[in-house]
Amino acid sequence: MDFSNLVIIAISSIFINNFVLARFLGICPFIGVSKKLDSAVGMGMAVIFVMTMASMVTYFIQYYVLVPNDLQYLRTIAFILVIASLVQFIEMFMKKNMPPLYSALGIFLPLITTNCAVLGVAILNIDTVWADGRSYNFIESTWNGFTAGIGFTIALVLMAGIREKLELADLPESFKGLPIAFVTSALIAMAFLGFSGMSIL
Amino acid sequence: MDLSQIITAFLSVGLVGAVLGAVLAYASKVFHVAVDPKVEKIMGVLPVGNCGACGFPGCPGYAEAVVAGKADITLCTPGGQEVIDAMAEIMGVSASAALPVVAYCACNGTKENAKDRFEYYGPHNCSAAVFASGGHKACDYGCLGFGECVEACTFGAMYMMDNGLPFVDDEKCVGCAACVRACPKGIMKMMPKGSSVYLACNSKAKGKEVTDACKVGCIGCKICAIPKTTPSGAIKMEGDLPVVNYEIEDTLTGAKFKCPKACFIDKSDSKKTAEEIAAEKEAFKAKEAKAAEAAKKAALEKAAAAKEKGSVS
Amino acid sequence: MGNILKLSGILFLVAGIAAGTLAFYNAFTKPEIDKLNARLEAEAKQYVLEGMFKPGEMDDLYYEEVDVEVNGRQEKFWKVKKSASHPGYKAFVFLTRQRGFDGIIETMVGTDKNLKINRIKVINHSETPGLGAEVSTVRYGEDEPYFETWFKGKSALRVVVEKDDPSSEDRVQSITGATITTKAICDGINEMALVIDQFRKTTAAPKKILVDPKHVVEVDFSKLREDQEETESAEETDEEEK
Amino acid sequence: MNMTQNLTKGFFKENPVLVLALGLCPALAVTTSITNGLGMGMASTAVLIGSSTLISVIKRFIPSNIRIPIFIVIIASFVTMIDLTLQAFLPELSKSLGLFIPLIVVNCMILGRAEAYASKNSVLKSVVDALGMGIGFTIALVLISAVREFFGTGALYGYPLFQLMGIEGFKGSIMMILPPGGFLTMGLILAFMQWNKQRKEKKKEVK
Repeated sequence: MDFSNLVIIAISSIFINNFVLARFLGICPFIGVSKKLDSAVGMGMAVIFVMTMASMVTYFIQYYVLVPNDLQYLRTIAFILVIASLVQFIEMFMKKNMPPLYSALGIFLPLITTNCAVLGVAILNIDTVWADGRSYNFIESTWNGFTAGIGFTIALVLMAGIREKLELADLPESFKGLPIAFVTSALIAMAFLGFSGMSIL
Repeated sequence: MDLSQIITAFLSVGLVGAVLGAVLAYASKVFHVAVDPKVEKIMGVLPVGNCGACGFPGCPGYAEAVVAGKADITLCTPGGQEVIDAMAEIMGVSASAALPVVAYCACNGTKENAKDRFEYYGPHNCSAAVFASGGHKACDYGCLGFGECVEACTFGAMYMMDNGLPFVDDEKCVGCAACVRACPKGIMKMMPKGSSVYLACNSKAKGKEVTDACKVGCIGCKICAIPKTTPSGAIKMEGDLPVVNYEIEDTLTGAKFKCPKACFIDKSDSKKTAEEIAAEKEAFKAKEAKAAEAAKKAALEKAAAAKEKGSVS
Repeated sequence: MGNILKLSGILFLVAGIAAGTLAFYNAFTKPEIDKLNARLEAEAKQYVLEGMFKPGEMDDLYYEEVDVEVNGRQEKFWKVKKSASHPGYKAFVFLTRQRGFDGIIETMVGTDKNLKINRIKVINHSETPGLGAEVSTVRYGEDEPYFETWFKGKSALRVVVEKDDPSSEDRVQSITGATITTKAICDGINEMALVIDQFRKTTAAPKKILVDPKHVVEVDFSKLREDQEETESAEETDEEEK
Repeated sequence: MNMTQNLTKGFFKENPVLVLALGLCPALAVTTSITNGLGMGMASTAVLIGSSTLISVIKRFIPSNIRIPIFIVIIASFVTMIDLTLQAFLPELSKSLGLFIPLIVVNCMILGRAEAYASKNSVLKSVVDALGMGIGFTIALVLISAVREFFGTGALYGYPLFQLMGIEGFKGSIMMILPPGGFLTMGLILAFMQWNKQRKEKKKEVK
């Protein structure tokens, strides 16, 4: 296990290939749940949690169910099934056993099933390869899920902070609401584009 | 065509599905928690795509918010009119059961009453003004008068008065509390529709500060909260500000007339003439004096009785 | 209990039927995909060799496959002859796989016997549209991607990004904003060219070839020893022919 | 509501991307050229029609408490079929859409329509609705990609308009092809839609 690989994954998925701002994954919640800072933080935490769990579970599905049976083409259907069930299970488990955590994060969980960032990270874990042609191993997959979730949260929280202030700005009528949110994301994305020059891979 | 391949695919993904189904079904029993049936009903009519278009985290979040009265029923864009109608039906049955309430403004800081600490030239809305070190009013708790609450009202029950305060039309107010959520200072509050007297100050500041900023601010003298003024106990002090519990029925006449800063406002006053109000005040004073005399008498008698008792023993 | 069985039974059936249908569908498309990939590879090989053989010879070319292990990966290259029976080979074709900015870039490269690049073709990549993806963008009115033409006539062994070595004769410009992509393609070509070069020159192949301190290429030639001598002689005959 | 209205409501009035703000990820990610936008739109339309039809046919046999997993499985199957078909017959498009083909599964437009419409209406109605929504989605994608391609590369559908007219120099700004361009285009188009809507409302008020 090479520690530097983990650092590379972290920097890559948080900054260089930020899920929202560079890969366009998870735009719906990014626009939908970024109206208030506290819901943005809650959503972000829930996404980190689910992405980490989903990376772990789909790793097993891929390498212990699909690959041995030569069924890689079924991964979309298998992954989405697993992710949907996982989210529902976590939700029920939290509701019963951890009510405080549930009231903080639980309501965000169902929204995550249709968050393409989660399915996206599961597929990218399989598709991404190192320079020597090796795919991510279990630890790297899990770590990638975790850091991609952090990248998502950073983008979401940045956006929510700006949008809370934007509510009060004197905008042209036609830009109020969604349009200005997109224009703002364009500016944030432009800033994140600066990271793409980093050559660490 | 290789049949064995199809069978492998059928079995492996089928088994994954079966295991997940079993786990979920089992979990739903083990981790069962009772939910408000109304939330479940709304979940039933919502298109559970969990798209987040309503601004809430997923359909369950929205359903809960609707049931809790924190959200409009019109926010589900993918569902369209059908869903709105269905939700209106579910919510309509339940909404009428609640006690009718109306909004009121817990501040009497009109342009004459309350001082400004600086001139504000920013965007004309309350939330923006709050960012300029809490607003231009000298009182940190006072109404800024840009009418964000009025904008939030979708029923036309509010308008801004010339004195810089919002007015709530009790007849039109449906008690949706949209204005309560809109006010960045937390001045808008809800009270029962029938009640007439309310506390029109929200200042938690010390007496000196309040007098410097506003002519009609609560100085925290506690007169309204003592049992002698309000025997029902509907007013309690919380720090330097009294809190009125509107659920306890009380006319609050004591507080209204005894408050040295006249922080309690009677809605019915606006319909009376000045003479009537003065007469009412006189009547209260007379009653008060009578009661005081009676109390004095009683105290004297008591003292006398005690003395007598003492001499005997 | 009954409820649990019912639910999992339904999900079993639904997921199973869906998977079975897909397997059925896959049985039709899989051969198509394989055929297509084989065709694309064959086309790419012909494309990168264009101009090196007479047009009439193109269809009869014989590709002799050589498998090597490079840095732990299984790679292969082809020695190209005019026909299966022809004694000498005239060109090399190889496929490089290198990690670009985002994912693996596969480039087909055709060189002459001295590893001078004839043509390259980027056949697979997932680079950013507008930046790295320019490697396979064909400008309007042109026949081939402008990026690929930059490599014509450069030495596969020494081809380098202009920024790294501005004085080199074998430099190529980097695509604006996509230096990482350009560099990855150059590195990939260098690496395979080095392997082929060793294969070409030495009979007793070294275990390791040092390109630069960060870039170690390990080649396992042990299986090829016998093969080697044949090619040496074949090369000579080819020279004589000329 | 008659059939024609049912079909055309998805084009503009209830356009899934531009009005309802659904399916934003593919709408921003793959719209770097008209070819891609069109391909993605058609692929999604095919999945939408397929899943809507199937769901409305079997709606009576689906137990309501596990309907979501079943819908997802059905949608995922259609997506996989489209994926395999594209790989076999349109490899170029398949490569440039890449990751976003499997991600059609989580396009909330598709699950949303399945839930809100197909599971409650007749087969014919569902197909018409799916077709309308799909076409609306495609229109939106083509519109966004046209703007981005034109300002990003100076070309439309691969044809450099200015160069063809003999005007040299306008090569576009690469920024429009990159992620920020996607957000910006979307924001400006939405602003235009909002402006148009407000203008119409004002006209109505005057009348």
